[in-house]
Amino acid sequence: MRPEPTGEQRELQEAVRGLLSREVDPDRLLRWENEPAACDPVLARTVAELGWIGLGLPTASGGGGADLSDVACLVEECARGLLPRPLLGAIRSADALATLDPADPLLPDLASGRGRLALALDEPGGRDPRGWKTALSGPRGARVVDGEKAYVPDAEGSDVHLVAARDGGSTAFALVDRRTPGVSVQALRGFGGDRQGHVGYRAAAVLREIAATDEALARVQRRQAALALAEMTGGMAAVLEMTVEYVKMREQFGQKIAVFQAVRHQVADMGTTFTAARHLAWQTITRIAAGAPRDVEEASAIAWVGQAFKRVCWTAHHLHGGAGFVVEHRLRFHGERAQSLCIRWAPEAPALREIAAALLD
Amino acid sequence: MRPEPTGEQRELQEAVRGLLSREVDPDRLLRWENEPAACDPVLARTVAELGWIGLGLPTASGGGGADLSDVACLVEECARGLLPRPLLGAIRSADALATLDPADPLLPDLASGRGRLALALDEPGGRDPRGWKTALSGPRGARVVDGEKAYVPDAEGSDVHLVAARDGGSTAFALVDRRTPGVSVQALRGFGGDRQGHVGYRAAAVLREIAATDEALARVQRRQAALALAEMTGGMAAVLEMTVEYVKMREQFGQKIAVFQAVRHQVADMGTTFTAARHLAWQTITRIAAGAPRDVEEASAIAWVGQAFKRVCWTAHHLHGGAGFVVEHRLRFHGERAQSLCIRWAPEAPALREIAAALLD
Amino acid sequence: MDYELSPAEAAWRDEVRGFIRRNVDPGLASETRLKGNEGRGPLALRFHRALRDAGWWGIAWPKEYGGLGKSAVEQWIFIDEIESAGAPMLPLTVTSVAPTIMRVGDEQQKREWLPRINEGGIDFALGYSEPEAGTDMASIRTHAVLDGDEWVVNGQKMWNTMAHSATHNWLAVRTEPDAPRHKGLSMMIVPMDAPGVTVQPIWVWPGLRTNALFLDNVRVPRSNLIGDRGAGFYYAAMALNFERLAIGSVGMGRRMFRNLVRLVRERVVDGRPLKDEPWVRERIARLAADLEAGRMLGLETAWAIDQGRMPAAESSMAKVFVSELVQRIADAGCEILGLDGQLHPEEPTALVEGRMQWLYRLAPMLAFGGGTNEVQRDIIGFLGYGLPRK
Amino acid sequence: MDYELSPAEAAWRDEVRGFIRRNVDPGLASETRLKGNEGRGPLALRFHRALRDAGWWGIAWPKEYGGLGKSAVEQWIFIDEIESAGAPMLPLTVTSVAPTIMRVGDEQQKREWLPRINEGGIDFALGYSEPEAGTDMASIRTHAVLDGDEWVVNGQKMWNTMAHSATHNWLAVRTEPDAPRHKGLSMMIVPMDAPGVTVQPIWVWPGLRTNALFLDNVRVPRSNLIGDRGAGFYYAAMALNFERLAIGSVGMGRRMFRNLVRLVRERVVDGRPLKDEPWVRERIARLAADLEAGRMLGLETAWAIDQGRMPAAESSMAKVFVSELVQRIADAGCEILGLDGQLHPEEPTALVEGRMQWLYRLAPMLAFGGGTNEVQRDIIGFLGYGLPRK
Repeated sequence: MRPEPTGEQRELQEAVRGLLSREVDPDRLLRWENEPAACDPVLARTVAELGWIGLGLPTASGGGGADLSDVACLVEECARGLLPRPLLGAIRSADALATLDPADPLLPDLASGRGRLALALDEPGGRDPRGWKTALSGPRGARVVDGEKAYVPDAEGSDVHLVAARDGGSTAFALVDRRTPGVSVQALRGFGGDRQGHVGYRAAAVLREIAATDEALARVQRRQAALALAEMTGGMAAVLEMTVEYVKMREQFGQKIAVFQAVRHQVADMGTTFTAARHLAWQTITRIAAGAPRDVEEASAIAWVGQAFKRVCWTAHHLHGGAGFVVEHRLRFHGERAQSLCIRWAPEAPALREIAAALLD
Repeated sequence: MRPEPTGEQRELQEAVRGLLSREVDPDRLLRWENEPAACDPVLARTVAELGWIGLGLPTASGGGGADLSDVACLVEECARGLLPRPLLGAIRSADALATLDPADPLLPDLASGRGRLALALDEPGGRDPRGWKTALSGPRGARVVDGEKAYVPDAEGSDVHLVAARDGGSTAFALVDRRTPGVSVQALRGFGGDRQGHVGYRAAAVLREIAATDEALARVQRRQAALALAEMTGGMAAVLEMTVEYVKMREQFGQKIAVFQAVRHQVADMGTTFTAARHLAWQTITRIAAGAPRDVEEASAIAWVGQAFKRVCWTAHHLHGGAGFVVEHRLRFHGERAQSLCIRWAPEAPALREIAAALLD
Repeated sequence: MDYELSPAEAAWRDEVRGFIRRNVDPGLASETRLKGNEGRGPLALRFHRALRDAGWWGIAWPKEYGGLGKSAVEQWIFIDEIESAGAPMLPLTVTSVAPTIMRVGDEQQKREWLPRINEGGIDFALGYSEPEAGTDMASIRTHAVLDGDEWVVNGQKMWNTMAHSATHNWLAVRTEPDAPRHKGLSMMIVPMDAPGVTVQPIWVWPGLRTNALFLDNVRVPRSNLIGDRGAGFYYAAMALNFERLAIGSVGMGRRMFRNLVRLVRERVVDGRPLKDEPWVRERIARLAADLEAGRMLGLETAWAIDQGRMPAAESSMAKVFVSELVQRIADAGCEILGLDGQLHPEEPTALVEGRMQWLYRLAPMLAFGGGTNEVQRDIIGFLGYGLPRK
Repeated sequence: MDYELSPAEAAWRDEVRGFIRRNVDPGLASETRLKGNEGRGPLALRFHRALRDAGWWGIAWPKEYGGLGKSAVEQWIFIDEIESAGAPMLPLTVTSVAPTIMRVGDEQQKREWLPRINEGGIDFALGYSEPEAGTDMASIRTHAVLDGDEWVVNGQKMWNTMAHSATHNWLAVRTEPDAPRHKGLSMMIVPMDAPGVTVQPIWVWPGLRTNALFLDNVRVPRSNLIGDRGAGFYYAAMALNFERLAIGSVGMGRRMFRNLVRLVRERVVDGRPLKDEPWVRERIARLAADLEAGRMLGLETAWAIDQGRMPAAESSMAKVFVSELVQRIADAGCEILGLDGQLHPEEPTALVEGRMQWLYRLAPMLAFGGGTNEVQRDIIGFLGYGLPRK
């Protein structure tokens, strides 16, 4: 075992950290939050040019050919440095498409940043694939998709949607041009202006469809969850670091607040939580990367890490007090991402149900 | 509102406190724990003579005619002073009988301490009355009871058992002489030597039977729970008090440990927990005493107070360290009672289920 | 032992509820929600006027100052009902500053300020915090120097929340530079329109506005120093104690929880009623029990005041417990509503009007604001249980 | 990033499991259970002999001292498997005292003690605590004065757990009365059969025996002072760090949890399988996830040692987390088993051999013992995150 990044991974992370510390700051985040694209086009281009979006895509498709662990290292560091969410979403959705079809012709465009893909899974009725109603129909060569997808990240800012749909009795993914007739996006803002959309597909022409088994869908979702775990550990690392710095610097009652035992112990618990969460997360990421079957440890990581991130943020907010509460502070961006990542990719209840079933049934 | 004992109740509690501080100490408790009766006969006689056991019984039956709130004040103080459990059980079971039949001829014996009653409810199959199998049969005047009761407190030390049983389609209570043929007691020790028993009744002659509706059974159980709440607040008060004293006295690292903020905050949380628990408990006790119907607040008290008592004990043990961990220390008696009271009279899960049903269904 | 409201208290509660039925409509609740319960929108001002017309402005003020002379329990009932209904709170001017002036002001100051407060003509922003003085108020640097019959004030305040709509600032300033830190402060009333006062907005996480306040050679009459020179630290603590009583109420938590429960009863997710999820049921039940515990702590605090005690430990208990409970409510709400609960409050389709994610963002402030929970726990230890400081 | 055991580590784990299969039977598990994992019953002694025969006594000792030279991760695997099987632990003599002697003893001391420890001829009780010196070891009053070539020791020790079966005491004593508190202690080996040594039993809550130790003019050879005079505080801290590695293992928690899970799968209460209760399922699932988190903290600590680091913060994290987790396991076990779970361990019908209520009684000790969790959290803050002391 070696619960640490390799030298190469560390170099990658340092490069990311360098760029983001120059290009991302709270004022810009706040500005982007109020722009339609929720992100700076120049930064988007830079990130694509550096190969971040394509890192895990096959080399034949213009990608870096790296495995999921490397992509997770990238994502962890991007999350730490508060890369705008649409760009993190671009890395995510590219991974989803490559998982379904490593030779899809859209991949080079995604890698280069010329195209952006949105991943449309959940529906207004819920998150259980068995209940999804979006469906493919029509003869070969003239296939269309009908249905409604909810809370699709970057629905409006993307060029193509990767839509999970029923195809008769089985599952398929449809690539749909966001601008094709029949696609209507109702833009929605989530936490902190996070861009999402409800998307209606009315006989929307399908660019291409990818037949997928239920296992393929599950594989896509597991990898998405793995990347969410990496986002969470990255966020936690940043939040812990800024809190340690703050309590060492902030004075009250004539001393650094770090000197108060109650403050010190809260930092200690943040540290313990982060340390355990990081290893739980990375054990699962590396196992998924290695193609291991889903296990209780994976469900444990899902159940634990999201809650850990929220707890760490909550303590950080408490220790920062008013200073961390202004909209310009980095901390609140992490606090929003903690809850929204948790809700979307690491809800606790289903993970606990899975653990219980594995142990008791 | 007046969330405090009346002057009379306060006097009663002071009298109890005085006696118990003289008659009960950890060494005696430890000795009694290893005696068959788990209690001192002299103390048992004194307690009966002082009218404690009969306090809530009708005056016509030699009791004090006090209401449930007064009995709960007595029980609270008895628990605070660690009155041996069989004697607390005697107060409890007398209340159960008087609730079922305020004119039962056994009551004067219970009040005077000449007789002791055990309350036999639960069965090996579980705690839900609908599943109890113990049943009455036989012709009038020659009724017998058959069945098995589990974890009956004081089963062996008592003279008479008050046995919940099915009588055809309805519920009844049978008074059974513990020494009558067909009654077999397998003595069991619980936490800290607490005396219980599995009791088999094989065609055991019934002294007397008391027809009881399901509502009457529920009333008995609600009053038992109310008395358990009083035991718990009494225990919590003692534990909080001894912990405050200890942290003010114990020195480590050259100062009173109370000076450490982490210690102070644990005491503060004990105090908050105790304060909320005490009021929750007493709101419910007084409402039950007033004959109010069961409500969400009552279920909340059940769900909250037991957990509070355990939490307070856990913190107290932590702050006492080794000093509170020896078998001779009062603290560990409270720690045992916390968990066993909680298990028997204030299990959290059913109370939470009840709250959820009231709010959501 | 008795936990039921007395007939008089119950009648008062019913009276309050009747007033709320007559004076709170969805428009007001919505305005209050959008202003985060801190604004002074037109409907809020109308509601405040109705309170004054009913003679309910100074509920707990003694009758001699034009108040209703109600008990602390009755004031608690009022605040609880108002919060629970989502109506605008009584301003801190009325519940915190005025009671302090009544206790520490001289006769002339009482005559000058209390009637105007009572008529609604005065609204204070509270000027305690500074960049370097949050919970640690003794570190205040804003200072005032006497020049003839006027104080000349210089300095900066933070989290001066109502500054942009207030008429005056209730300002803690250093007037005795040579005294020990705690003994050098005084409380001073500064009109917002005095030359040299500038307000700069600060936006915080839940979307609320607060302000930085700059004071540059601001001149105020000598008589605007309330009570004794050098006693400001204690006056501010007194005002904060009055304030904490309101913070400790679980009314807002009850309202948020009630909305959540209503939604859980109705919603179907993945073809299954949300209320049939065991984990949802357990979370809801736990919160209900916790809310009842929090209610008890608040009510006891009020009751203790009516017994003539200064319930510093009790009010700290209520503050700590309720602030941390609100965080649990918010988190449970976010988890239970899932993707439906993470929409921004301004999205028309946001469930419970986006209140759960809003509450998630608001909750930290309840714990670190108004004296951090660490300081509250210290107070409980020191004052509630006599733990030694050294 | 890699979290899988290396082939060598996996092979070692399998070897350990094989050894356990061959050498742990229900009789041994039962004896260990009744002695609370601290006793030295005949079967435990036989098991220890088997370990020695296999050359597995000093697993992590360097080969030059007769050890196996295994890595810290491999030792952690061993401890985890042993605990998980309910077999007797390696004595602290081997895992804590001996490694300290190896690092700080002089050559003669190593030659004198290590081979005898390796042969099983020496078993230490650990003499750190005193009535007035629990976690605060610098307050130790037991003292030794040099008289010719002998130390004369006087004083009293508390929680001297193995004293009634040990051959020697590993004693912290004050030898430099004029030095600052931390610099005045030395570590000394005292034979239990030396005149003037008395042992008095102390029974603690979970039914375990520990002891008070009285030293009345006990004379020991000068060479029994291990390493340097005045360095005892640091040596004891070193020994405690070695000890904490073992405490931080989640093996015992895993075993208790496994037994609980087995029972939950089987039991029917009120006509309904216990495993179908949603709250039981949630509690079990939470504990499983927590155990995995605890396992990670322990494993990382061992790994850090193998990287040549002194993982003080990491081992404190594991200690705090696991000790508090065991309390949650115990409480969940008591609640889930209900009346069935509250029987005394000696009752033949007690479920899971009464282990849940026993664990409930044991758990507090894990949190306050071995350096209270407060001190562990201080260590995490100071050493893990560089927080200032002043």
